[in-house]
Amino acid sequence: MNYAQFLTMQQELGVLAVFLIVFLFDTFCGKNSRSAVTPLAIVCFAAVTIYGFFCTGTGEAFGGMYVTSPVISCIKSILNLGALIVLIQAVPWINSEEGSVRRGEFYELLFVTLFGMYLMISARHFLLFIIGLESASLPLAAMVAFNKNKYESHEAAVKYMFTAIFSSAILMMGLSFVYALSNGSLYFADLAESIALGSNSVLLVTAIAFVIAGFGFKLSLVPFHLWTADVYQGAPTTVTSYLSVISKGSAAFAFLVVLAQVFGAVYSDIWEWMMYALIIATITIGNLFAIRQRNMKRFMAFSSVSQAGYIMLGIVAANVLGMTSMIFYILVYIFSNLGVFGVIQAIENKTGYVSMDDYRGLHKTNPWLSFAMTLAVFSLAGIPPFAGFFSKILIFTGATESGSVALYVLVLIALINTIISLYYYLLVVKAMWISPEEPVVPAFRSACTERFGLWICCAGIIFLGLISCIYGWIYGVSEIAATEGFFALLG
Amino acid sequence: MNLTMLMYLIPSLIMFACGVYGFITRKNLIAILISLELMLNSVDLNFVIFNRFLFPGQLEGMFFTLFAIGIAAAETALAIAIVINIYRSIKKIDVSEITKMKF
Amino acid sequence: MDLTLPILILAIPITMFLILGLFGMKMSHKLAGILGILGMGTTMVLAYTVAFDYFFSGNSLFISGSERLQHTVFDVTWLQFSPRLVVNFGFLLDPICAMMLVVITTISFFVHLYSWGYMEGEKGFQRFYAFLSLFSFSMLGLVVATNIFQMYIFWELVGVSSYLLIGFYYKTPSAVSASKKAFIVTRFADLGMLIGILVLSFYMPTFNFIELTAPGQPQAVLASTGGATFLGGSVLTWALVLIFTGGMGKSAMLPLHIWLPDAMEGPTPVSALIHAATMVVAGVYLVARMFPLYLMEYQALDFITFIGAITALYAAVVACTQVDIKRVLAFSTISQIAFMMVSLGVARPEIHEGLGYMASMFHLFTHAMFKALLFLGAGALIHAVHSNDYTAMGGLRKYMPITHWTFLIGCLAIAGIYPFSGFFSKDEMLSAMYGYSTFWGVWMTFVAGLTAFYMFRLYYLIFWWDENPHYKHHRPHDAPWQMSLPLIILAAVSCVAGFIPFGELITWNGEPYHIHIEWVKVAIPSLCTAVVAILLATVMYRKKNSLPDKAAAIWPGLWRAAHHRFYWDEIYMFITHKIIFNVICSSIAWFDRHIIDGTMDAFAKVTQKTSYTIRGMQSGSIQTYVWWYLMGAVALAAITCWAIL
Amino acid sequence: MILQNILIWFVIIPLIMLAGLALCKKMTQIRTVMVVCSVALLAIAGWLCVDFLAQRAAGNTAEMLYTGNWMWYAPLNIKLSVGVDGISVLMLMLSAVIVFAGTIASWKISPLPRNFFLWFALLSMGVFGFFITIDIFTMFMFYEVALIPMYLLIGVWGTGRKEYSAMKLTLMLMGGSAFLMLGLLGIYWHSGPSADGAAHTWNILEIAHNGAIEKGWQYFLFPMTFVGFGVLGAMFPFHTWSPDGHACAPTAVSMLHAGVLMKLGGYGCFRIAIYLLPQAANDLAWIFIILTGISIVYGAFSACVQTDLKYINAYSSVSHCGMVLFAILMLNTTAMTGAIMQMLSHGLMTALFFALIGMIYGRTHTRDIRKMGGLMQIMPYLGVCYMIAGFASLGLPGLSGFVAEMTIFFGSFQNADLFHRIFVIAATCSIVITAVYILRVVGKLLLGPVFDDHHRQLTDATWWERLSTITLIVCIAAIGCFPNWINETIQHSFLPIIENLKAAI
Amino acid sequence: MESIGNIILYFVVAVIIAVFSAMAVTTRKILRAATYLLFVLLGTAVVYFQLGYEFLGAVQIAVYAGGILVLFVFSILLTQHPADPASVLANHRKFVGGLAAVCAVALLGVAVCKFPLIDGMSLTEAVSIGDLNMKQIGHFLLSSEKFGYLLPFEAISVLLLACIIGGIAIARNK
Repeated sequence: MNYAQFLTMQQELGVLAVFLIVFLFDTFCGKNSRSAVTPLAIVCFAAVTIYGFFCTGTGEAFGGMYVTSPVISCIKSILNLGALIVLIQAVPWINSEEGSVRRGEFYELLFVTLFGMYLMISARHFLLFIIGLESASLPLAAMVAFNKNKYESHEAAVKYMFTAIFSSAILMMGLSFVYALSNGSLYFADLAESIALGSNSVLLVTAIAFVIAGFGFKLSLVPFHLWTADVYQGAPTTVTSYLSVISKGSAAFAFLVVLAQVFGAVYSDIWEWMMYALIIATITIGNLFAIRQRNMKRFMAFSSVSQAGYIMLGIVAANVLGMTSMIFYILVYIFSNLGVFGVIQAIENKTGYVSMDDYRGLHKTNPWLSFAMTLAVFSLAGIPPFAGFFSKILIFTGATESGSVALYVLVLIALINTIISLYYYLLVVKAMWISPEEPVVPAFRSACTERFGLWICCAGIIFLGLISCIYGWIYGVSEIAATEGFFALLG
Repeated sequence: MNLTMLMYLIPSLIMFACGVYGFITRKNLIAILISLELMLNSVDLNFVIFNRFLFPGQLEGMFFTLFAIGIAAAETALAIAIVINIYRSIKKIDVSEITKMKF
Repeated sequence: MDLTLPILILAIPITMFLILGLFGMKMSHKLAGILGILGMGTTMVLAYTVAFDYFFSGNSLFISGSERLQHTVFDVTWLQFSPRLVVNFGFLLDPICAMMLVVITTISFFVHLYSWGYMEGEKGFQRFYAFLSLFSFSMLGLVVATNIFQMYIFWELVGVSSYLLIGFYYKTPSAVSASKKAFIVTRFADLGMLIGILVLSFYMPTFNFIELTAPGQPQAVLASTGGATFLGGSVLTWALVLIFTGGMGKSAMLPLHIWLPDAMEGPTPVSALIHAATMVVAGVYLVARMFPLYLMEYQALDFITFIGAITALYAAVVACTQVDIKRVLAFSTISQIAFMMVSLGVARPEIHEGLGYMASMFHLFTHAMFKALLFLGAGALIHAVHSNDYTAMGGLRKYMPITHWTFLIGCLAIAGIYPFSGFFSKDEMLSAMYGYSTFWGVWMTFVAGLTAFYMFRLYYLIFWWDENPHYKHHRPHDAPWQMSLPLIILAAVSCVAGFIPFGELITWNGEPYHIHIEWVKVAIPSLCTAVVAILLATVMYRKKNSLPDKAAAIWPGLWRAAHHRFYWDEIYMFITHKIIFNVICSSIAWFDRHIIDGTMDAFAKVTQKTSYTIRGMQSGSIQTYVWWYLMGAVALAAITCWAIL
Repeated sequence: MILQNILIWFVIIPLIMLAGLALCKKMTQIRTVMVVCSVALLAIAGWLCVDFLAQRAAGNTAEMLYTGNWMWYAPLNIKLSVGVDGISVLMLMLSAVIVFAGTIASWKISPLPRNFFLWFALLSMGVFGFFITIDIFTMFMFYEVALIPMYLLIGVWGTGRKEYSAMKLTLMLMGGSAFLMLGLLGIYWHSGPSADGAAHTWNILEIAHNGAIEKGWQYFLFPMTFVGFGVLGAMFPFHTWSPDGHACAPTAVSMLHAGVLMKLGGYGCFRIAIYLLPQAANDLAWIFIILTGISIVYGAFSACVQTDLKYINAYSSVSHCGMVLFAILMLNTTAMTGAIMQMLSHGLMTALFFALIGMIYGRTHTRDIRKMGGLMQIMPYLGVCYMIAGFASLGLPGLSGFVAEMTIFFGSFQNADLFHRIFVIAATCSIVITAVYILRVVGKLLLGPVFDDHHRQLTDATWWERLSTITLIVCIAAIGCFPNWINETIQHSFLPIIENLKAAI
Repeated sequence: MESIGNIILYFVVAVIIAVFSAMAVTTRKILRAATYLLFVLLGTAVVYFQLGYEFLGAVQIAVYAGGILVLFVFSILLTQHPADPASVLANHRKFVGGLAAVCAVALLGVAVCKFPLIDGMSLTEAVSIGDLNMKQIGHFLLSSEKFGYLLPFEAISVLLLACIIGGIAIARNK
């Protein structure tokens, strides 16, 4: 029994500590000081976030069940950063009548999900992985249902919860097959070994398909994405933004880990093609649905579906560049998406408008919000000089490295889809800047935390791409992972 | 006659199929949740069967099931909370009523 | 040779253009007019000096033995297409160039002077002088061109100045459309020329005239193409014919003549300058300039002859039926230029030592003088009665004596009556034609007769016939001195120009040619024809009578057709408007909007439609979601299994 | 130090412009910033021009001058590489002139002048950046930077069906760049090693000198890149964004777009598609010769029946820009030189056209030539300028269009086979059709009697309009009268490309 | 050779599981569905016992039958009148559901049947190899070595805590 091993899990412990602090404070403080939970949570979490950047060690604990490495710390830090922005942007909402009742619970649940995601990323054993995954999704369902007075919030929670359980059933069914193909161990390393030794069978294919489907739920890959739109629309906007970036980002990385470290040996035999199909379907269907949407949150849901497809390109690339680009993409995606959600939230909190039609002429009343929104959607659409351009082009570069024609075709399809996505992103811009009608949203001054959050997002959008050292840093840690054999199975 | 792995897997798969069928056809949210229980149970059973017949000397599947039961319990509890919640909101738990957000 | 004069000859007009064009609006009419006239006068003096120098100084640069040389005064690189193909901007002095300098500056100067009276008080007076200067510059640049590309450049500039001048009265729609027509038709012709130059320059990698016409060059071309032919003609023939197409356009040869009659919408001095004396002979000048090349390919020369002869007859016939006096003169110009073309076409070294060439140039010179005279006279008439139609005139000889007499001299000269200048040049041309083939000789003699007929028809209808009743309200009178002076001087020149020993100065190969008139074989018959024609005209038109109507009634179809200029305009209208515009352009535009653009829009529509169609997937019911979920997973597995196992 | 490279300033000045505009409040401040910066651009472009020629005259024969390399994304060996040859210098000059003229022409832009100039400055930054870079990554980046502000510029400040047009323009151009991007990725991965030892390079010069791209891949990549750039060059059948887009764009944007942005297409075509993929260029040029040949004639014919001034001009641009691509595909020095001259010429004269159309539209509030007439009497200055632009467009000697077209024709005719000949002759026919539609417009719009008596009250050009147009006219005439120095500069710059092509055969 | 008792037990349990699963998802009375589910869960527990995982069977009965099912019954009673039968299902709904179930089970069936070790060991052999007692289970559960489950054990406690908080958050009104 070596409990000192827990100390390897510095980031997890940090989040857990914040969770506990908030939990204890919320439980035991008096009624009057309840509102201090917000600054407490933010400050503590900011500290953890900063601390996270210094956790760069490589480590293994519990017999290889848990690992950490620079790249894992890196993705966790990125997620921390995103979660921090979410927290900052959430302040006005959480202080509102709506949220203040369960302020403490909100932070507690959020930190637990974050903890779950970290486990998911660091897990090298499927049991731990499943627990992480469930910790990441179950409390989220409670968060989705947070808007007591809004029916949509409940409906969203039902949809999220039921689909989540279904997907975990499917995933675990897949895992049971994986188990059948193993040598009795659910450790990734052992599984990879036995899969590499075994031959392709229906069981293996089915297992992989079901595992991918399980991830498909978290990542909203088509056709496992159908919950996304309803949940994004119904959930409180803060939760939606959290769901769309942090949850997705962590799942993407975990997916890469599972595919590369467990199923790496059958990359070109099995899952490469599955991923092609899914990526094409995801990007295309996501885009096709997005062009009709008028509700901003629903719109962003489909946008995030198609963005997930682009993120997946980094996985099929299955190399250092792909991994780096994927992490970078997630980072940029966090900033861009949170920029959009920040604006949506600011407007929704003040006025209750969420429809794109209500954004008409926004620049006349709220020029800075319009500006931030424009930057964010341009970044999402991949327009230079904003960060989204770099993340897209880098992920495409990574995807084409192997030089196979199929990947070129895949990238071409993805590229053509960027045009459709540009179309609907421009619809937002059009609503804000071009529509001649009188503005619906009155002029208002948004809360300073919201503004601060938006400033951070805008700064990220502008500078993440132009300043290449961030990419360089990610590349560095990815390369370390690669030298440690991250892609060894892929050959 | 030997009791082989397949013989044990068959009820498990039937359970899973029933779960799927129930999820897709039932209207009552609780009935759907029951169907989900069937599916989760079938998965648990699978793990145990595989463990017993393939790796009798090891315990991974058994432990997985052990934890999975715990997870399933948590899931169910939370799901029921949500169902009650929606019941309080619209006084119904008919899944065909819960389709306000679509397209 | 001193560079100052040649450079000034080009620089003064363009400077005038810039000064008048940029600052003219701020000047008074008088100042602008004086500036223009002074500028042109100076240019004229300079041009005379240069020409005199060239012909008579005996400078060894210009003459070696008896042979007159081509002298490149300067030649600077303007644009280098490739190391082999270089466009230069230069000044080539040779006999025809010197002559053209004289003709252009003289006529231009008189037109400048004349316009001072004619355009008095017109709005845009300064603009008019600016355009005149631009035109003079372009025309001078054209004639001094050292290479075919320079010529092409100025060719285009001449076209545009012509456009501007025809459209001078830009408020009148007819002037606008006439200018447009002139530009487009000549532009179309220039396309041919451009292609010709392209072909030529590909096989002979030079633009320079001296190099192009140097002995041995054409043979080199023919050798390099390996005798390649296209539709029966050699490469060189095609190049030359295409280049000649440009000349056809500018010189209003059939079938590209249609712009010239319409161009009479411009102010009359312009017609005199551009559409009688200078620009329209550019085609002739072009052929003359490249004559040694044309001599290599008789097919091309035959083509020129043929086109010229047909045009000459056609224009003469049409001229007999026109009402507008300027149109009559226009058709007469076409006919006369066609004469020059035919003369060039029949010029062969072996036939009277290339007489046709000399004769053509001679006629160019004399025609410029008397045709300018006629046009300026017509201008005076129009100035007096404010109408272009002879129906508004008649019996004017009493009111406008100066105009009457000078006009008569012009008519006699063009009719080829001895001793007016037209006789001499026409006689030389006819002898060249007879020397080539009797058929063309007779043909052209007949045309000469027609010329005399229609000119005198015009003369009588204007000055005799019947006095127009309007004169009582508005008594016509002779023009002011600025207008009369040019008339008188030009008339004087027309009288004596025939005695210039032209053959000594200008021949195709620079060797002098001694003019002698073939009285018996050529001169007498043509003189007789002219006299008969004049008599006929006298009978028919001297007094008001019904003979013309009767004559018209003999061949009513022919008369009507001739009156409508043989429906050329209608045919062109049909082709351009009905076919090109309505069928080709409109259908292309339709195709673009509906098919090409439609396809692009269809991509968008299909996307939208698909988006709408598949929305059922997102039905809002969890059960559908899960169904898709499960089926997706199953399908993923099944398809992969099917594909790889 | 990166700032010591003069080329970088072409990007920095627009950035200063952006920053300055962000701080401005009043219209006068905005104008000051814009004028100062655009004059500064003009000045450094002019200085660059002079210095470049001086260096060349001094015998500096390097392919690119003022080169600089700064590592950017080290893992992918992405560098910001800058450098210019004669062509880029001229294109920079052109851009500077048009940015200046466009700025002046939008003196009274409304509404939201600040936002207008913000996007305008971003657009200029893209354009300048595109011309100074010699690596395909940053080139592509600047290319896209230049594209996207168009959407807002047209959408917000445009007229007519602006929303539709702006969307169409943006989507089609982005569609092109999708193909382009794939092509560039392919080029990168097959580029061969970089000078500093990395396995792949984005640097154009290095790729060209490596010559490592296999033939099969060239066949795949050439159409991608050529079509990608060709869309921006309004190549048939991908040109339909142009009429709608131009018709709806505000004056300065039309100027900049038709004047400079469309040149990005042609520039990219030879700098990337042809220079880097010479074998495919040789073998596949015929396909695009057919398409561009169609563009030339088709655009001209379409222009003949349009009634909207901007549509006429847009189709005319299709025709003229088709000529650019057409000439580039002729793959010889003369024709390609002509293509560049045509770019310059078309850039200037189209900018002039659009400026004038904007000015006329600002007065008459219609662009339908059937509803106007006799404007020459009312606004003689604008009328004369319009005629000059028209003459430049139809190729009048002494103005730039003539020189360019002639160089193209004479160059193109050097290809002696029948296929090329037929298309060259078809292309030459366009000069007649051009004359037809130009004169048609001039006749209907400017000449003749005044159509609408309300127009009689209109005023002639204001001082800023005069300044803007005169700038352009002077450039047009300067190129038209003294083309040879430009010609030589361009020809010299084409040597490496031609050598690469020859080596490929 | 299995003992007869085992064989009979297997068949009884298999039939119970299959039949009650089917009935649980087809009955129109929701309370009955819950009861049938109980039988299925108990049947599963019996299988665990038969496979030699007594501890697991006990957990199954305790957690599922004892905990979850009670939760179900409560919620059913809370949300509707127990006697109300659900409305009759539309045929297409049955078809769609049936199709999905058949497809899924067909895929899984094929996958399982083609599995090479499917007929490997008989129950008796298998049970005889793996013999475990509670002490071992406890040891593994708290071991931090390989095949020790300390970390999942701790992690799931966080998960359960979060679910409690979540449940409270959802249920709490003011």
